[in-house]
Amino acid sequence: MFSVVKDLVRYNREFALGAILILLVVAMSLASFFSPYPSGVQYVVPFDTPPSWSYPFGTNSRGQDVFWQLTFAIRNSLLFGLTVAVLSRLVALFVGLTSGYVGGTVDRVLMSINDTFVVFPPFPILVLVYFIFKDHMSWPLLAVAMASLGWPYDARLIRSVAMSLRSREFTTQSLFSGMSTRQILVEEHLPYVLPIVFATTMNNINWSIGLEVTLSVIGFTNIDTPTIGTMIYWANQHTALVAGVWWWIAFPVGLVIMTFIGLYLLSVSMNEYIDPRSRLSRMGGAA
Amino acid sequence: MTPEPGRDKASADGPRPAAEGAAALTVDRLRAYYMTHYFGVEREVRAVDDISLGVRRNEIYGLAGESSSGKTTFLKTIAAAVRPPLTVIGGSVRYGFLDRDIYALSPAELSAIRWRHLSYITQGSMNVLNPVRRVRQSFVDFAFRHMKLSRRAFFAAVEEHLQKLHLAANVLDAYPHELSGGMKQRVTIALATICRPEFIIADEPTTALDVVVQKDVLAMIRKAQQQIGSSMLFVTHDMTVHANISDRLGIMYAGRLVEEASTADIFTKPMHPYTAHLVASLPKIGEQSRKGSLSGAPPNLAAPPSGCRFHPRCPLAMDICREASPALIALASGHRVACYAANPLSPPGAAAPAEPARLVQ
Amino acid sequence: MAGYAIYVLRRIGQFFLVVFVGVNIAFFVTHATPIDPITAAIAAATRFSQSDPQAVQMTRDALRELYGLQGSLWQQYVAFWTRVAVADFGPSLSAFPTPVSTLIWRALPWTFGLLSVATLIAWVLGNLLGGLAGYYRRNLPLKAFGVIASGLQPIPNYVMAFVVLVLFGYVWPILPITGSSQINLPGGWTFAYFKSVFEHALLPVLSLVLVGTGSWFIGMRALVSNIVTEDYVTFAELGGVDRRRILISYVMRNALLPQVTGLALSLGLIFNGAVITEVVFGYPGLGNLLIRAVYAGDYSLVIGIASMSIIAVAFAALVIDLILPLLDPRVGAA
Amino acid sequence: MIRKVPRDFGERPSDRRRAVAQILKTLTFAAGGLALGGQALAAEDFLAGIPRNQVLIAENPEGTVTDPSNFNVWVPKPNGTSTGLQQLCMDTLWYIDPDQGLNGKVWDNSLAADKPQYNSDFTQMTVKLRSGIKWSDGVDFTADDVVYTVQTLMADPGGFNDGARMAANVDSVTAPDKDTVVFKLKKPNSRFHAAFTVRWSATWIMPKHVFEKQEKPSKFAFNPPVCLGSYTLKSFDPNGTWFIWQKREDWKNTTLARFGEPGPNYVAYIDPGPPDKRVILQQNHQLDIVHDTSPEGAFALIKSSPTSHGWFAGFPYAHPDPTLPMIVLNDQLPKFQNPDVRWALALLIDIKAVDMASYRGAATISAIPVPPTGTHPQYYFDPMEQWLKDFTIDTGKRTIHPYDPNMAQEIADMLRPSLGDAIPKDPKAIAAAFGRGWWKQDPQAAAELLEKAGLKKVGGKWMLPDGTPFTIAISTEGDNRPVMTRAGSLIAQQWTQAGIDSKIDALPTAMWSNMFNGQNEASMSWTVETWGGHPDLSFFLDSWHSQFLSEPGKFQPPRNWQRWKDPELDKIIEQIRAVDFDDPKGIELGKDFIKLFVKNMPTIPLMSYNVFTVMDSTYWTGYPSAEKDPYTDPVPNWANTKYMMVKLKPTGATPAQ
Repeated sequence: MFSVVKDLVRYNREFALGAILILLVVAMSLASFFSPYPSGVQYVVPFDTPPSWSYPFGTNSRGQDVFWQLTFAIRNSLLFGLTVAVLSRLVALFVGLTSGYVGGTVDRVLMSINDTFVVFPPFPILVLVYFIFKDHMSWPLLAVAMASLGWPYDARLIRSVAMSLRSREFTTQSLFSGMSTRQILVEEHLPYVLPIVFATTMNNINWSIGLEVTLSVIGFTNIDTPTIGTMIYWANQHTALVAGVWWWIAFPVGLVIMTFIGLYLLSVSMNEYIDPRSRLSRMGGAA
Repeated sequence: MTPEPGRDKASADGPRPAAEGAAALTVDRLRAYYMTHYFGVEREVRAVDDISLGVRRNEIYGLAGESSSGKTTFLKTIAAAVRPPLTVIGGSVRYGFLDRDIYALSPAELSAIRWRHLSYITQGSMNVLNPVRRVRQSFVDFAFRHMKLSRRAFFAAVEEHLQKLHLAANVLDAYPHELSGGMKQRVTIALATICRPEFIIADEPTTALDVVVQKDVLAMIRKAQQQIGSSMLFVTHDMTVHANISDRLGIMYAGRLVEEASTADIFTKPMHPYTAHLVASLPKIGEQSRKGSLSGAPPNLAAPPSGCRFHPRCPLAMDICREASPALIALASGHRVACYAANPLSPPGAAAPAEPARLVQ
Repeated sequence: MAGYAIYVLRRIGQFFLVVFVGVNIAFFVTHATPIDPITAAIAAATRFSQSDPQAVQMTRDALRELYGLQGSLWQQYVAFWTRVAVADFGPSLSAFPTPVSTLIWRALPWTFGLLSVATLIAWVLGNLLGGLAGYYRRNLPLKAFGVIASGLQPIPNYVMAFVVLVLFGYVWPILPITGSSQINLPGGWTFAYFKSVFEHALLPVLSLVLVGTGSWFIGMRALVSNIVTEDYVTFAELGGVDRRRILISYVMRNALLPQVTGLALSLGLIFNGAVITEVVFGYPGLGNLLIRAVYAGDYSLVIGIASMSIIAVAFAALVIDLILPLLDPRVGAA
Repeated sequence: MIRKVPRDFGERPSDRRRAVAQILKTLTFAAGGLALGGQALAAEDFLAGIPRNQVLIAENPEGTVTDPSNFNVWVPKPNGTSTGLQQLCMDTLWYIDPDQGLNGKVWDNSLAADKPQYNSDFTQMTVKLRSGIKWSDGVDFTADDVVYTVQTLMADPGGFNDGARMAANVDSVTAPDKDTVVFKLKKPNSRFHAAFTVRWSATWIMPKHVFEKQEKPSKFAFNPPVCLGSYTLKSFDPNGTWFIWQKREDWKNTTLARFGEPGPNYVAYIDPGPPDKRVILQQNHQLDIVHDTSPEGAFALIKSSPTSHGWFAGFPYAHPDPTLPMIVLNDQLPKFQNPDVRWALALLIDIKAVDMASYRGAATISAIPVPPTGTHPQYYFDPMEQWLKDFTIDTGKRTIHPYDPNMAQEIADMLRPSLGDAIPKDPKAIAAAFGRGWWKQDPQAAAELLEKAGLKKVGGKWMLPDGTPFTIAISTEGDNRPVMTRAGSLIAQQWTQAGIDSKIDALPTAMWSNMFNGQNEASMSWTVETWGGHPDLSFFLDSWHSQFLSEPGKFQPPRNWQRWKDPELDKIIEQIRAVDFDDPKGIELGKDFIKLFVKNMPTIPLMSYNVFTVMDSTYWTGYPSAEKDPYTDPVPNWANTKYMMVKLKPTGATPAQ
């Protein structure tokens, strides 16, 4: 695995760039642990001072240091994205492997469920979820809601891989050697799909962070937890843009774009490394 | 002929083959390497290394050798079908129907001779047909512009041609996925011969087929070739197929031509130890066990062995084999071989002229 | 073509499954909401007047009857489906007594227009350029475009829309940043109106296209650079088949199939994008209506929009899947 | 070694050129489109077909109207009333100005010819109407319209906003002649006329001849509306983002004509989008009146655009509405029942920080339950000042004077360094702009009060007498009122820092109504709204009577939802009911109420509701302003703003091309 990473860094520009971006972002989020101010507390520094040595990213109209605010925000956003990704990966893996390996009726049933979820427009559904929980909307809740919508596309992909594995000798061998379906899936097939899962994780994190931003800026999340989304929300509340407090908008937006591009680059370079045709098989698998 | 740019010295002043008038194809010191820089590493794979040979009018010249010996690359090269990373380093490819080296042609000229004069039956013909186009459209795409016929006349000609090859006209309206493997192969053969080209290149056309189908596909190829009296370069690793179809045989090993003779001679008195092995390893009637295969693996063409490329696996290897690589020279009429064991006197390096076409057995 | 028939039937079955599940989610979720539309209405009604308890009680009863909220959840559920069958979601609670369907039909065309135009441009542009980029791999402008596309593609629509808004509405204010057409311009088949609609649609469409094109471009490029190595392409090139014909009928044509399926699959996501873009640009489509409905706690409207959008997206996906066999003879045959 | 470049496979120069051309063509598409859009935009008016300098463009804070084609103002709906409908088209009997009023007259007899005439026991109200007023369709306005209106509303309590109110009060309504209406009331009520007296809004008069044709008036869309006001509907956006009103040819037949001809030929109420878009629009002179925006936005706008100005020429610019934001505590909850606890909470607040957090210093603070606006300073603040200074509370350990009379002064001084001349120096001006005193932050006294109330501080956290931690959830209206949300979140922070864990719940508008169900703990909102111009407090105070108080946990209409109950309060209210609207005794009773309130601190008053209404004088002059001519409230969704129309004069400027 490490040698793989080494090669990637050495030979694949996308991966190197992506890795650098993500490292920066992660470092940023880790910095939050050294923040001089607890997260979310207001009016601890002067208002609206532009970026300077003492306040590298300036301060906002709520008397917060944008830099430290941002460290909390990006930490929560990443954490959120990761949670959604992991949860939805689990579902995707389960559905994908099972229906790919078991096939037959199970496959048909699982896939029709899968295809049902694929076409759901997530936004109205999430708005509905918010509609129930309203002020009790917390990010773990939102994460679960999103995870339950974020799996089908990749489940298909995993399925198509599992199907191809199914016909390989080692599957039949392990079958004859009396391994249970579960064992075969977990011990034999999982290793093969993991790289793909990894690549899709990146995309999924992107997807969920993006959606979180979207919901936050229209105030459909808990606006007290600092995330990239809620940061933009508050900036809008104070019309930071027209008030000339551009640094309150620019840095979060810049950072989040960095995150997106970083994750994206990682996922494509992984894909290339794993299998230049994965995109093809992914699409084909969906046909 | 003026040495054209991009021709390297060695072959430029090397001996030229004599009058080629009668030859259908003359290849002279052809070298084509794969130049890759994947993940920053420069690699140079010598898939075709200094090959010279000639194909006579109306003959089927078989090219044998285990997989990854460079056969397919050689075909791509003589068909001027090279795409990076494959690059032609030097040598010439001349066809009887052409007054110039094929690499001297403009793209327009090149596409003008394709199919009209030079057609191709590729390896794995299973998926050489566009899955979303009916067979009829493929015929149009490939042949229509050459036949200079009205659409109706064209299809009439196509159907007639199919009939000759015992193919029902309704295959024209089928999609590839609706045809069996054998059928598809037949269709591609029909497609390759419809323009009555002077030269046909066949690359493992029967490999993917089961024996029964193989037999009549081969028959069909023979038939087509005789009907239109074209020459053919026929490549397969399967010696039994060669025995059935080739007039003359060239044996390739690790990107080089190591022996060339009439099919009969190759099978009866092979001179090169590798050829000998290939022939010997054929199953014979009443034989219990298959002959033990060669020790060692075919060499890595990125870093080929010094001297004779076969020496690491050669039972007769001598010291000289490790230092110098033997040239391909004629030992008997129409029988060329590159091996010190077979001919201690063979000068290193220099290649002999391709067998003159006028020497007929 | 029995195979095709079966395929069609399966797809249609799929469609109804989607609609059924989706609409159920919409119904039960909204009925689980803590919002009491009656309380909301009374609060609105009594905000500026006095609050005699008996008066309030009068209003309460009257409203409960008006809104037709009596009966068990099951009864409401059955009633609901019978109405959905005829695309009638009852009266809007926030714009009482206007029917929800009226409000939806008013907003739908805008969303549909925005969505279809943006998607079409993004899809065609992305696939065209991506196809060329995959075929002419050494072409510099195409390479450059690839880099840009990869950079834009992962950016979420909100951020993109926001940036576009700031650039063209504030930094360089040359385009309308809100609304669907010029104020006081009567709608109709007049040039002025279309021109105005076009101008107002530019920024939303632009921000959707900027995000959308990328993924199609990248997908197509990957597909094409795989397909050019396919035997049938090499064979055609050996056959000296006309190059434009190869590019179009052999390479693009085959690469397009997964892209069409991809389109069907990503409609849901595209819809998301359109919704939030509408909100940013104050575009009078379903997205804005949905947000307002949530703010107003108008759950008959929320159900209506959620259901309608699910049905619409599912239907669009169905249509695409049904035309797919026309493009790919293999579909359904297998 | 030289390599052969294959010319047949891969690319061909010609192909590449073609491809490039193709790409460049496609790529220029977007840019071209933008450019074209750009020119087109510059070349056209903001409003199609209406000269910019003939139309007043104001923000409708309702945003996009859900059902724009419904002009029936009498039915409950979330929006669609301040689209110009209630400001320009509707009319009713009386108006009370939130500020000084035209020609300094706060009270205006609009459709009525005179003030309401009550009988001795306030069971009957007689109204004399003006004659010569016409509906916009030419029909005469008569007493029948008023009678019809009241009877229609009464008949359908659920269908109409004020139906229940009429049904509860009115026994019968009759029109002895075409200029007279007589209301017989079910029970004595000296404030019944309030129903027909505009403060932001009121019960509007229906056109009998239009509505009587409908068999279900509450379902009638009333499109196009038939108006009594000086304007009629010209056109509206089917998507609900704009409404344009046109001056009536026969504006002389409307009540407004008494003050002259309205200036603007057209008035447009539009949805300009979120606060920053409003600022952008006015910077481009495409929005004459911004209803409200964030303080930061308003400051930036006024700074950047010389033609933009607020109610105050200088800081705080904003208009103080006669509405009093406060921390509304739910006094029915055990933890808030003890006045000492409520006082402690008040003393933990640093009003300066709240002011900065919410309004960036642009608040007009108030220590008493009356907005520091309109005519109230002279009626209540000046007289009460001394009493407040002398007022003491017993913390259990000592008695303190909680009132700090210099608070506003200190705020002004605090702001002056950064804002300079924008901050007035004259104490009177400061009092007008920033208010007067407030309660000194005093954590020590607060702690003593909490201990007095039986709470204990354990590990830095306050525990209720029953041993459970003392926590507070402050509900705010979130997006709907960002400034309130900000204030709430800061107060939560201050209480938390003092050991009372507090958080804000930013509720969406839809959830807000759940606030009235009695489970809420505290909210950043208000239960005090006054006429502004008139000293009478009954507008909000009457509904504080315990007769309207619901059981704990039961729905309480959004009036007295601090749910404070006190026999003395009821006595005061009943006395007020018994005196006439204009009786000076009312003011004395008001003071008694204030004293009672301060002793109990049922809710914590903070400041007036300052609206950052910004007016652009590029095309129009004559806007009201605090210093020059405070003739009315400029906040455009107030129905009272109809009086602005007669003061506004065109500058004749034309859009710069």
